[in-house]
Amino acid sequence: MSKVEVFQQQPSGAVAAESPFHFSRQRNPLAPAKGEAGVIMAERPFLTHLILRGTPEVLLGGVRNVTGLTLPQTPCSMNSKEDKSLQWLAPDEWLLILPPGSEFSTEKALRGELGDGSYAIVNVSGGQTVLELSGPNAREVLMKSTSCDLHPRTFPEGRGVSTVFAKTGAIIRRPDAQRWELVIRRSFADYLYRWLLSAGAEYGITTQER
Amino acid sequence: MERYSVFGLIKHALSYHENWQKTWRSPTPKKEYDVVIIGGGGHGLATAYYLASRYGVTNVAVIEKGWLGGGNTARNTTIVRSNYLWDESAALYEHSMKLWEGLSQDLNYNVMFSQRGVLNLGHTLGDMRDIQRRVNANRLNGIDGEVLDAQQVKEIVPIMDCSSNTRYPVLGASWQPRAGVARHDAVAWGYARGADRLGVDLIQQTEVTGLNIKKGKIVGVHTSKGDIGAKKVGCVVAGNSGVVAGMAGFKLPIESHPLQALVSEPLKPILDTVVMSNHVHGYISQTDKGDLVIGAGIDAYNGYGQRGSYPTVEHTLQAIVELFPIFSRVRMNRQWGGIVDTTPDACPILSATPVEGLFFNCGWGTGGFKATPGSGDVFAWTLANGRAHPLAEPFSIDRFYTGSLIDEHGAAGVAH
Amino acid sequence: MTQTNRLNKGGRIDRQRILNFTFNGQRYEGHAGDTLASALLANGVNVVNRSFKYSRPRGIVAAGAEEPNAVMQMGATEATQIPNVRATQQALFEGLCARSTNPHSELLSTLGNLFAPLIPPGFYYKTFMQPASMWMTYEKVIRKAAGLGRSPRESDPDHYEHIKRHCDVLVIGAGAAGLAAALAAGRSGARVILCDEQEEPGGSLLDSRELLDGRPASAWVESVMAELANMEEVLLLPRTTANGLHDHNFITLYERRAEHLGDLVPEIDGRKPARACLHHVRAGQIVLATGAHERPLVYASNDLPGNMLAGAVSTYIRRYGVVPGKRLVVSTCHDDGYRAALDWAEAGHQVVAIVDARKHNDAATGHWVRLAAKQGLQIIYGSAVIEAKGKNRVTGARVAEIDIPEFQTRGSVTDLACDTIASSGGYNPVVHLASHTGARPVWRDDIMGFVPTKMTGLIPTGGATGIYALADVLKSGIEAGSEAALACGRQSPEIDLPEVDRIEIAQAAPLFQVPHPKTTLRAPKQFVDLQNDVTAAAIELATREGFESIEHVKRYTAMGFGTDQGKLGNINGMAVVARCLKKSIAETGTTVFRPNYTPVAFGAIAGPHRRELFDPERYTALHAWHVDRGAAFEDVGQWKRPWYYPQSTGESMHDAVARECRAVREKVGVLDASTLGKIDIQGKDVREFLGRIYTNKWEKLPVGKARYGLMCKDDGMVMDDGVTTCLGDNHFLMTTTTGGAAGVLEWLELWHQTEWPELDVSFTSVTDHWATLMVTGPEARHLLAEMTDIDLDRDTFKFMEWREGDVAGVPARVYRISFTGELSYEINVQAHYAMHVWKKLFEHGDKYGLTPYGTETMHVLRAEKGFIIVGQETDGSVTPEDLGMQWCVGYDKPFSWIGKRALTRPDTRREDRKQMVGLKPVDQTVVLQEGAQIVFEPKASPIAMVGHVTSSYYSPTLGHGFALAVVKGGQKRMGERVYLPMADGVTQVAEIVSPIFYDPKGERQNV
Amino acid sequence: MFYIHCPYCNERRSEEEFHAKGQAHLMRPANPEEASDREWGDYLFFRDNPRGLHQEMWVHAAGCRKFFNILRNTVSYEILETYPMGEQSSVLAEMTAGRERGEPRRAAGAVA
Repeated sequence: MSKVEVFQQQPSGAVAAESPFHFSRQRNPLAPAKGEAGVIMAERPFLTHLILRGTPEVLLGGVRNVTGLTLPQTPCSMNSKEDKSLQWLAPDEWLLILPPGSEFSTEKALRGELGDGSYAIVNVSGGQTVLELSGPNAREVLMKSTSCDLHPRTFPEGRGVSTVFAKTGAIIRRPDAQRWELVIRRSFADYLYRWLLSAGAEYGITTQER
Repeated sequence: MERYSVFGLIKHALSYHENWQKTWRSPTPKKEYDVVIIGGGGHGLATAYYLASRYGVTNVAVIEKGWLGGGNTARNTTIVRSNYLWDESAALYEHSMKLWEGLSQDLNYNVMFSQRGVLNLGHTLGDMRDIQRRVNANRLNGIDGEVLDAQQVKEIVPIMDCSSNTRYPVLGASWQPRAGVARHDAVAWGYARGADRLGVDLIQQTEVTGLNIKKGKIVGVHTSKGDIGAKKVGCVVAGNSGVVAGMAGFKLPIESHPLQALVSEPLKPILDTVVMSNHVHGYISQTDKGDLVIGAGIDAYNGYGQRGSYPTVEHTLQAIVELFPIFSRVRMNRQWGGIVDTTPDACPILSATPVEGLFFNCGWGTGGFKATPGSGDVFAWTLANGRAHPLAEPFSIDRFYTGSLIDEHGAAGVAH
Repeated sequence: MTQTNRLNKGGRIDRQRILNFTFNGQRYEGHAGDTLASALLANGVNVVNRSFKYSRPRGIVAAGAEEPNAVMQMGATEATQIPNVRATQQALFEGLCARSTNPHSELLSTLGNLFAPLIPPGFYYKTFMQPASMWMTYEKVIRKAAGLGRSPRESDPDHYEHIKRHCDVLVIGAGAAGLAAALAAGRSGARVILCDEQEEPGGSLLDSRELLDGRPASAWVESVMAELANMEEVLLLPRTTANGLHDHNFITLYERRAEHLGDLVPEIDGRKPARACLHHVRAGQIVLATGAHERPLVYASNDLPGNMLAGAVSTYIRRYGVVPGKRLVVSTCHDDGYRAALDWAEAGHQVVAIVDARKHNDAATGHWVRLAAKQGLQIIYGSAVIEAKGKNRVTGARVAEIDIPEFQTRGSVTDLACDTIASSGGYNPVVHLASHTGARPVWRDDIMGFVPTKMTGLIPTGGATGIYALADVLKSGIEAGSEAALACGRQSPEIDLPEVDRIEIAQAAPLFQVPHPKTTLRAPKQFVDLQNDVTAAAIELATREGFESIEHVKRYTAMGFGTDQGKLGNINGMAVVARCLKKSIAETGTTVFRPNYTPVAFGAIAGPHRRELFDPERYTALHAWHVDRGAAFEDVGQWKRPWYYPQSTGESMHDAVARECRAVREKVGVLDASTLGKIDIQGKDVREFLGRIYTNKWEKLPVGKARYGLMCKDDGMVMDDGVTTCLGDNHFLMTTTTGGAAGVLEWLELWHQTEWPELDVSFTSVTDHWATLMVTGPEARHLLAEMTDIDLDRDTFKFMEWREGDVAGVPARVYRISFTGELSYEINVQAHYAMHVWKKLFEHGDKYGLTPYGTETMHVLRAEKGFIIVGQETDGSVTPEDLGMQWCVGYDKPFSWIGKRALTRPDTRREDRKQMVGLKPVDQTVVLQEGAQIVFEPKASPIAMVGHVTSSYYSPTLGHGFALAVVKGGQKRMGERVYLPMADGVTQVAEIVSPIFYDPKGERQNV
Repeated sequence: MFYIHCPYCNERRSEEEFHAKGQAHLMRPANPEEASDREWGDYLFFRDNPRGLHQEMWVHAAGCRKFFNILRNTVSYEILETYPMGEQSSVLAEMTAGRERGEPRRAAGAVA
């Protein structure tokens, strides 16, 4: 048996999957905002989320070979390419987000590259989701929720931080000038959904299904 | 010294209040005292008063670096109750409660002890189990109390939201009818006046700068106004205990943390009892002047700044508004912080020390004000007899080595 | 015209817009731009309140935050009541409905005067003691008399926002200094926030007599505001008070978004804005441009309506077009007091006299003094108003020559007929914010005021530092703004100051309490703190009684404890103390101000975190199903867990739990156990790490197996438990209690990061990733077999093992572990697919009688097996040995694991420690109360408690009640009887038994 | 509310992201079995509690989850330095060196 159990957790057949916001959308469907919406929310469900642990020395090459992404070593930064991103979470921890369904193959490939070194890879795809915020008031809604400074001077594109968000935690990322991303834990999704509806009410808030 | 009464007041009114005596003298320190008490807060003054009034030791000085009652006595939320869980602490706080009950008359000074009852709310099944356990223990220890369900709580405090609409609905409460609130400053002043009347020297604006220890025995204190001899020394300096212990060369299992409180603007009577909730972190009562007095949780870091962090206050007011939605438009007037000496088991230290004749009374955490009379009496007995009062025995420093802690975190008023 | 005191022209009000309002039930009119106070004065309303202690009539004194008297109850409906609204800071709106918090009454006023001598400061400490039993009655009466406004009795219909902001420079106050500072900082490109508490920016410039660049100062205000509004990085916050400064330049700004619109927030464009927003600001630099408050003089009967601050008189005339009387006497000791007289005269009303405490020679050089003299106003030098005359309004001023150093009057007293006395004793810089973090302001004799001490990141400027001449104020503002910007790495360009005439100012005289021919104790009341009815005599009396520290005086007299927090009176009070103790004011000391600067609604501080947003609700992936099924929920930490599932027929909890229990024991049940904490642990040293952190051994746990573990703190007390599984040699999955998950993860990190960084381990929470479906009961295998490709044969897939395979088409890890004592399979799937698997279970499970069960049933079933719940059987004072779990303690492990050493301390070695046992009630129908105290000797007195019931249930399986308990030395007392004296007087009897009530050999889980 | 520089994230964040974890540089006795009850009690319960400079451990709980050390004044609440686990305070070292050179003590408060 392998020293680390890598496990294909995705069903091969057709199985109904429910994203973390499934319940919230059903219970509390969002009416289109009156007039121009100040904030647009869109979940990007079922993405692959892998946590990488280890030193940069151990991880750098293998990660690049498998994902094509460079391991960011500047704190609170991320590197992204198309629909892949790799974010610094701690000096020995990164979050790798990839298109849906690639967790098993990626982890296997990474372990193949990295061999028997000191590192860890953990699939957390079922436990978190990405929520995208855009619109002219997206930043205001975030400012109601976090004590991090989100001004473009201090929160440029390519930055991502783990922080307190409302009364729980979240990762806030700025992949480009137009969008913000929140990485949210599944069990807090409904609370945060309701929180964002409340925070966005004064600007008009709507969702966009992808 | 004259007795206070309504007749005295009329007499003084007729002479334009020109003839009131000093509430206490400003004596010059003597060379030596039988007992020197370091710290002129409520506990120190109570100790001096009981030494003189109950145990016949009148050659006593209280040395205070600032003004009498200027520490936590002046900065607490004035709650008095005795519904502690463990036998040892329940006995100590109930001893205190009994002294509270006759205190105004004993001191001839109205400390405005208002036995309006205290509710400790439960919001989860676990809370309710703990409440049952504590109230059962209280009852068998002779302390009044009962367990109420949400409906009974609502009858006592109709303005509280006891519905199931809240995030953590009120499931019930413990209710101690004899508990209540008192006028904090008056307690210090009443004890000071009483002790002064019995001959105790209250020496203000004088800082103890060192301890005079000879061959392991205390013989006096060094102060900013010169040396003072002492056969015994009692140290009652909440917020500074570690500093004085340092002078004696030992450490205490105490960390000093900010504990914040706030008051609203004065309102007409609206809340007639004390309501406390450990689960949502807040407690509230209304003063006779009309202010809602609200206590917050302890800040997690050490701090002597008499202030804490803003989120602590914010969370507390969220809890208050959650319990009392009608207070949303009431406004917060002022906030402040006390310095609480916390011990690992949320129980005080009433103890002899490695130095003969030197005794410590400290570590009261959030329980200090309510314990003032009991702490003073027990500590006075301890100083008079040179050994721990039976009620003080379980509270020695030794318990942190033997492991016989008395864990009162659940009942200490603030979960932390 | 009803507004008898309104001038025909002038002021910044909108005369075209008439606003109706009521005060004490009477209808009045005012204008847009009025405050409630200016509108009341315009309508000639003298008495706005009665004082709370002496019941004296009170009128409006000030025009801003320092107002002590005009404190109103506002609100047209019950839910929209607002207590203690300061009329000087409340914008008038259509339909405003206000009342006195304590309405004036002639009778009370007469009684108040009659009894006043009997209620000196501290009278309540000296009385109401006999008989002791009466205090609660006395107290009721005292409480009724006290208090200001009243709380609403209905919930607030409005909501409040929070927003967190960062800036380089926060400028507090948009008066002359603040505007200049904001301009300098803004032009540097720095991120600037400028807040101002008033309805419009400009501060004293709005009613200044001086010209800037030859134009009215308000024109300069408009041009600066226009420029600032156009700067991208500048945020302007009007109607926003900086109410609290906290450590590290964190400051809260209270923005009143709708208080000027109504007592209920109106809908605007279909959206209901927040009533207020609290901005949580982290500022690089703070420019404190808060200006100064005028200080009144303390003289006899200075509380009669008609006694006002001189500056307030000017403000009402120039800003609101209101002259609050006909005939004015000014009493002052410095030049600025003259401005009220000049404004009054220009409004066409009579100035009876200006009484200046300074001698002619000392005062005459002053610009305003000369102007007043030139205009022929009568000036009485070397004198002061020593007493006001009148009943419900000033009718005259008594004037006498005074000797300030000797504190006495000289010569005869002159009576001047007037209806208004404007007094000014100088200014108090508004230093409040600068002392919120503990710094003490410093007294300066030259300006007769306290100024802020130097603090990192805080730059006081203008009036807040005692600079009052307009040209100097502007200059200091620019300097402060540039300095602040520079500290944030930004250079301000040169800024041209507006041109302003430099005017001559004569030195002020140090006058606080005005001497009276009678002694302070015998003179008519000279008020220091109007709101709290604190007089100079009260302060003198306090010092005579030995209350010498300023803190003692404040507390004994209640000075400064009102809603104005002593803005008006504290300095005068200190001056009285200083005089009584023959000290200087500097020696008397100051008191530290605390937040808030002005009061803030609880709702605004609480913000949007209310009701369902008060605290997060955590849901599992199956939550929707539980809701649809009608589950009752239990709060476990932040989680909402199904407690039990009543059937739709109104089934009681007792019946539901009994049904669920029977289903598990007889057929099969399923529990959503997803809330258990789950931590993925990888690394070469996991086994070593687990061995140190758990009490038991881990070095030999083979891959494919699971083991129960107990965690202690280093004091030897149990802190958490759970099953940990070996997934691979370097890969484990730890489970924790639901409530302990976050704490355990931090605990593991703590030990790894601080004590054992050399160990190769890393921890990742996968609590939310895995959904956990616990299928348990005799039919569990049959049910699961229908849905999985895993070989469930009892000999291939044994108890305490795990397997991987498909369940209902979803890859799953299945663990054979049991918390019920029955045959159990814990199915773990990625949470996205949990609902699918759960529903499939019920499709297949119907025929087996599959029943969902909640936490209550879980508790009953585990207790029947004697399994502990951490936090229920333990309370932080229980060791593994106390729990009888020596089987779970590795005494001979090489590493001294966390908690081991503490177990050999004297107290933890005691044989009579409270130990966990089972209790069987002698009366089989009884279910003992959880929390019941246990005694050996029920008749003893005092009664000695020896333990308590930790868990107690009715067991439908056993057919009787049973309990777990801790009892002193209990493990050696099997079979003995204990007693539980209950509140209803009944003493229950129970027998100490083994805590394992059901299937003691563990055969059922092993089938 | 404190503004704390996390030495790992290398930037300042608001206090709410952190948990205070008590005295820094606490060492668990290497051989607990050989420690006396007194030594073990000291290790468990007795902490520095200075009025002035205090070395504390905090964890960036909502951020990178790393523990680190802070040198903070418990009266003014000024944070003089934050530094990673395993390192020593350079500010204290400098102050000690300064004292040895005979320089006056820093006004910030007594060193514990």
